[in-house]
Amino acid sequence: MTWLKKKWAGLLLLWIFVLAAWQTGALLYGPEVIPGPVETVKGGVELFKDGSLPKYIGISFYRVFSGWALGSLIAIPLGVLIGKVDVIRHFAEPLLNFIRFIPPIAFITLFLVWFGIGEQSKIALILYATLFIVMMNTLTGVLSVEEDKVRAARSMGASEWQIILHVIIPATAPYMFTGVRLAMGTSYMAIVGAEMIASNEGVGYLIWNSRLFFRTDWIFVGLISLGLMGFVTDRLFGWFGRKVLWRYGVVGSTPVRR
Amino acid sequence: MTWLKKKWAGLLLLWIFVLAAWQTGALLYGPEVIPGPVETVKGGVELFKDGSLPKYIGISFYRVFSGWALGSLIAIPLGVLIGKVDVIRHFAEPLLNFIRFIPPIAFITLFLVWFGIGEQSKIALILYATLFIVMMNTLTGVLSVEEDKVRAARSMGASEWQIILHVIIPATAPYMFTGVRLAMGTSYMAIVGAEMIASNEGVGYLIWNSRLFFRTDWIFVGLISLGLMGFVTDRLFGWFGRKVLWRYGVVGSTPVRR
Amino acid sequence: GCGSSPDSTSSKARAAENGESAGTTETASEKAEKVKLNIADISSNPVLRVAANQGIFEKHGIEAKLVTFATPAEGINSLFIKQADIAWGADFPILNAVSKGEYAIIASTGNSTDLSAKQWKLYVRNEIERPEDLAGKNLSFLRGTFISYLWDEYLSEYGLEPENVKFIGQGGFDEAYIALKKGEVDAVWVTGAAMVDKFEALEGAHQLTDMSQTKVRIGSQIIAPESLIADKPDVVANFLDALDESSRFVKENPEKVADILYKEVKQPKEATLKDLSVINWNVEFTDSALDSLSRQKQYMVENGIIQQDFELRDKIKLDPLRTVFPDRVTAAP
Amino acid sequence: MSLASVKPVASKKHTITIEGLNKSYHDHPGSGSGNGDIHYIIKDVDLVIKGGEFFVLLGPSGCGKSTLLNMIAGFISKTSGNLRVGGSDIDKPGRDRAVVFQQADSSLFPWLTVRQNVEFGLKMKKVPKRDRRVVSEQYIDLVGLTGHGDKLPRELSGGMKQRVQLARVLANDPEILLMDEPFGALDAMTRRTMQKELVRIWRQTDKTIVFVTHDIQEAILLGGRIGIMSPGPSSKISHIYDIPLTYPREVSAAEFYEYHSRIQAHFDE
Amino acid sequence: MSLASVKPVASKKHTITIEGLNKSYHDHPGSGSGNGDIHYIIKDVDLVIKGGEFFVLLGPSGCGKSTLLNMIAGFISKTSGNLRVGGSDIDKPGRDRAVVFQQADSSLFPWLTVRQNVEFGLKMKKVPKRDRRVVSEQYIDLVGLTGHGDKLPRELSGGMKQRVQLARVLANDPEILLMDEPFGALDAMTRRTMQKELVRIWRQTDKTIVFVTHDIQEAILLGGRIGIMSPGPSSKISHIYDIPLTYPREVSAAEFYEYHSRIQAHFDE
Ligand SMILES: Nc1ncnc2c1ncn2[C@@H]1O[C@H](COP(=O)(O)OP(=O)(O)OP(=O)(O)O)[C@@H](O)[C@H]1O
Ligand SMILES: Nc1ncnc2c1ncn2[C@@H]1O[C@H](COP(=O)(O)OP(=O)(O)OP(=O)(O)O)[C@@H](O)[C@H]1O
Ligand SMILES: O=[N+]([O-])[O-]
Ligand SMILES: [Mg+2]
Ligand SMILES: [Mg+2]
Repeated sequence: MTWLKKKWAGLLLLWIFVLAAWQTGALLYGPEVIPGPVETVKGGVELFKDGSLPKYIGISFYRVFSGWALGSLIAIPLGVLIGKVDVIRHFAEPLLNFIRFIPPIAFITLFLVWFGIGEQSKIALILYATLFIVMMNTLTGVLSVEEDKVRAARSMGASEWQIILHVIIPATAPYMFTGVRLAMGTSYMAIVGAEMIASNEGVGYLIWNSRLFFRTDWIFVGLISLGLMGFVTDRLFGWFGRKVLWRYGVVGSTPVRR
Repeated sequence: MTWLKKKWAGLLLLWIFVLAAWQTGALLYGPEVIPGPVETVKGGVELFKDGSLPKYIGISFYRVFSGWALGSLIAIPLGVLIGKVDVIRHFAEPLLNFIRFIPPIAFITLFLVWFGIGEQSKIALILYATLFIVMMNTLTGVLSVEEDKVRAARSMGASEWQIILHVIIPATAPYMFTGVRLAMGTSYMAIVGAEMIASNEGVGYLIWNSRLFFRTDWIFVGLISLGLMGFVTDRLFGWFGRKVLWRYGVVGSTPVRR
Repeated sequence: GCGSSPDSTSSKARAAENGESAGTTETASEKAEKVKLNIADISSNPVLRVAANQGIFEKHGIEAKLVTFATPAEGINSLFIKQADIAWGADFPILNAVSKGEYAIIASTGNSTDLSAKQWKLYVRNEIERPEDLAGKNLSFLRGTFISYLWDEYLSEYGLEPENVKFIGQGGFDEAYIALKKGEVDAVWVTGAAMVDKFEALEGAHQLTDMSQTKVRIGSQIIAPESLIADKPDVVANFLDALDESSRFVKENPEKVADILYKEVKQPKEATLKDLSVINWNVEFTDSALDSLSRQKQYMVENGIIQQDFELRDKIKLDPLRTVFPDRVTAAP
Repeated sequence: MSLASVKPVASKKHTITIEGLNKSYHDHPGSGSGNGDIHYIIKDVDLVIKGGEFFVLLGPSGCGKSTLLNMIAGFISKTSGNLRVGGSDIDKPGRDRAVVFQQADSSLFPWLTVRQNVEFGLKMKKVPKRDRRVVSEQYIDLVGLTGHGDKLPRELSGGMKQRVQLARVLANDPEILLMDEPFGALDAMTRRTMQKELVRIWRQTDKTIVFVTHDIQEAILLGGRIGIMSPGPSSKISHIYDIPLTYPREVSAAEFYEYHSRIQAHFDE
Repeated sequence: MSLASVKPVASKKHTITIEGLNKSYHDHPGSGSGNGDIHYIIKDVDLVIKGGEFFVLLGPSGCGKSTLLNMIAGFISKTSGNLRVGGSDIDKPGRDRAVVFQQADSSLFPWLTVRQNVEFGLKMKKVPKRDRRVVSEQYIDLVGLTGHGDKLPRELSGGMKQRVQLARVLANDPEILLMDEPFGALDAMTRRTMQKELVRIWRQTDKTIVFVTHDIQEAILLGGRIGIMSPGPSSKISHIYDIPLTYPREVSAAEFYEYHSRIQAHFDE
């Protein structure tokens, strides 16, 4: 059984297994319900040839990336602030623990009002999906900076501002990284909701709109695209963390709590 | 400023601040876009009086609870299995890391096919939203059980099965708990998607359907209900963990990564 | 046409007139097991909900379960996944469905009238005073609906090319409302009392016209799987009969219907009452229905929305309708 | 302390016999340095540990003490050579060889009370509850934890936790105790107390002890014989000292100082 | 080791003066036991630590050693009494009082190299890069880490990390070193080496050291004077021993043993 433990053999078997299960499902339910691998590939090729799939992937990626990057940029300083200032934390914590149960999709109307039907409202929805995860991870990170580090810096003459800059932020980096990486997953999850509104392109649009014409093969193409986009960017980001942030204690493995 | 640090004062200020911000928004955008606190309370009372709000909350809670409980019950043994058996882990990990980026909402059609238009498809959607979080947390927990514990049990004569039952599972309990608790948050987030289709009742239905009639006050009632339901059940569950599972090392505080 | 219906003949009397086939259906429904039907609906349509709520389906031997979708189009899609046995909707999604599978139109709900066309209103930003002003503007359409077809016809009437405007696809009227309010779209077709009220109150926008001023008449049709029509024509006929009874109840008891809709789907009463004043569900199949279907099919084929052309007459099965309302089938496809 | 100060020689069956034992790892082919070379941790170790003796393995950090102990425990497999306990080859952990780990926190079961921890092995053997209780009481008393049976490990100090580990393995009545720097994480005062306790318990029960440490003073305080491991890689037992001092031993005794100097010199050279 | 074995008396200005110092906490009103009662950790401590001396605070675990040291460091506030360094009251941390923590892992900055850690205080003072470099080289050499400047803390052993802590605080040229069981987490051999190094560094630089430990042997090896803290609550300095032995000291010396017995007896009674 040692060959089973070899990674490539496992992966190969996995894919054979997945494809077989998929084909079986397709045969069982009929192609309009579950399109088989072949139909899906055909649908994908069709969308690829007329250029819409690459365009959709590009535009969804742009939205996910913008919302996620902006959300993280806002959430990190906020998280540090909430973590450092007790008064603000007493304000913010119950509010955060209330809002975090409200799904991004519920804000569609509100965001339309605020940000219009253009890119901004979609990016804002992704931003919202990102914000709390990054903020709460950063907050936890700030709260778990060892008191010894802060004391050491202080008795070496660091000002409060220097402590934030040179101790709190670098020490919190792994938490920020985890938060930002988890938020990336959530952003991909939110793209369908974001592109449900006022949108004529994007992978989420493809998934949602194909339902109207019952092009289940396109739905599958969309789903697989989302999964792949998420998988690839997550790996890239993990690799980036490992390479660039390793000295801050960032490890590149999969974050658990998506 | 010491009185600011008192919790109740902070909370009071917080609520005054939140209500003021809300009212300002309502005045700024007009009630059809942002209903003010008063309109919202009126809308809530209206829905409460005719019994639909309690009914909706009850039915959404039932769906969230069933999907979440079932999902956890399935995910925990699966997580243990994947964590314990290397061969299966090699199969499952890449697949999990692919699927976790696909949002529950994308499976609406598929689940309708498989589970029909009744409760089952809605519960299945919540179940899906729960499954991966609990599974991946359990998996991580199993992988981080100290080797010493397993070795100790083994040299005291425990069989592999006894090790799973008496060492792995109790040692993984805090991870399972965290996963299950985080999944509860995601379940509330998924309820809008679950009640978007083939549904006449529930808080998610209220939020989604009120858009059709432009009853933004009802949308707000729905949002606040979701937030409160999440907040309360999360606190209750945290309390349960602290009381019942403390000896397994479960702490009741808010899990970070929702 | 609108004048031909509804007549006051009760369905029972009519069934008796029509001889033994309807008669046996009647007795069968009283003795035998009720037939279960899942019916796709949307929350704002009163006819099916009233039929279920008032026991009209039950009376006709049908144990109906209403499955609520956001749009008729989604309801029609649920036929494909065998979650509904009967669905209804506008020509556009209906044609899309019959082009793809073993489904057929069993009746029209008789909406292709001037009165019903009047309910589709075009709201535009104030700077647009004449249809010609739409050139170069942003026009809203709801995805998966006939509105793109409506725009096509409307624009060509005024000599505007589709290339000269920009179409913005949207997911719902609330979205269109906000977009119009903010000036991000310049023109929106809208229907439904609740929505029309909102648009009417919108500053900076006004109603330019309504659909009755155009050549477009949309029909609304009822669709069922061909297997159901072939295997249980009597059930289908009973269903149509029940629908007719319900549509008459709806017209006669607006207050009661508004209560039912508020109670069951939370549609505000005022909105229901306004809608009811113009509602026009007539179970029939007329030339105008056939006409609107053929024209829209042509549009859909030309625009690649329907990928495989088909013979429309093969997809219209009116035998069950003829058994209950022979005089209401005035078109012969 | 009323027992005789020299242990009687125990029966043959507990003897641990090690002949030409090797343990090697392949260097990671991916890592910068090696390219699949074989790397010997332990090479050609010969050693006989007699039943009932208190044997100390002394050596610098990283020399392979834990590796050798883990092979005796059956946790890791040998690369080549012979390793027998009481005549039978060792290839997996067994109830005859109990292990006391350095980190009580990672080896005790924190969700079980002291008593439940001590009864763990018996429960795995499906001994009835009442009988388990009798045994656990006995060993909780033996290690000096009387009255603490219902506490959880987290409520105990570091020294008390190591007592729980001891009671837990003794309750299974193993023939051999394998201890890997069990007092390494304790503060100086607690460590001194625990060393005394261990000697007392060893003399009261009839066990073979293999005790790993890198503290010369601890080695001389405890060991009947001290095996010195040479620094790795390819380390072996370079010398064995007999320590015929009577128990309990005192750091301040002149002979003690003499042994200390000799062994210290061994390392300094 | 070529320096004179007795330190010259240092100037007055570094003196730490403690008079009637108290530290108390309110018991948690919510918790089962107390209901808002005041709980004294330290009560009426009087102590003068002269500039340049090596003062050891010795006491059992939990008696309040860290509490006292943290008050001198300015990390926690006193409840009442006087606490002055060189004449000025202490109310917050200052560059004149450097702290070496027990856990190097929690106090070093793991994202900075050894050199960057050592230069931290200078960087905060905005000393130019080139000047920082000169100072850090000097202290890295002093603590015996020459050549390790570009490593990260995680690449070092426990003993080396404590050397980094020492170099880091010395680079700021403080007048006082406050050390809270700095060698408590090290293994016995490394600890011995570090003790020797600390004495060497103390004699080479001109610092006052307040060193907390609960190890009698360590106290006698290091301290010019040893202040014994009574067990808490309401603990105080119950006795001060003068240890006029010359440095470097040897555990095996007869006088050493004598002091050990005396202090041990103090605790045993
Ligand atoms: N799985 C492994 N693969 C490769 N090398 C290993 C492995 N386990 C241990 N080693 C190496 O074997 C050597 C001996 O390790 P071991 O833990 O036995 O030393 P030790 O004497 O117990 O040290 P310490 O006193 O620090 O506990 C070390 O150099 C270690 O890096
Ligand atoms: N913030 C606090 N609130 C209440 N009690 C405290 C607080 N900090 C410390 N104590 C108590 O003060 C006492 C002394 O603690 P301290 O850490 O000073 O002891 P120590 O002598 O340093 O012990 P050790 O040798 O274990 O480090 C302990 O009983 C501790 O529980
Ligand atoms: O039925 N339509 O929504 O067009
Ligand atoms: Mg070891
Ligand atoms: Mg302390």
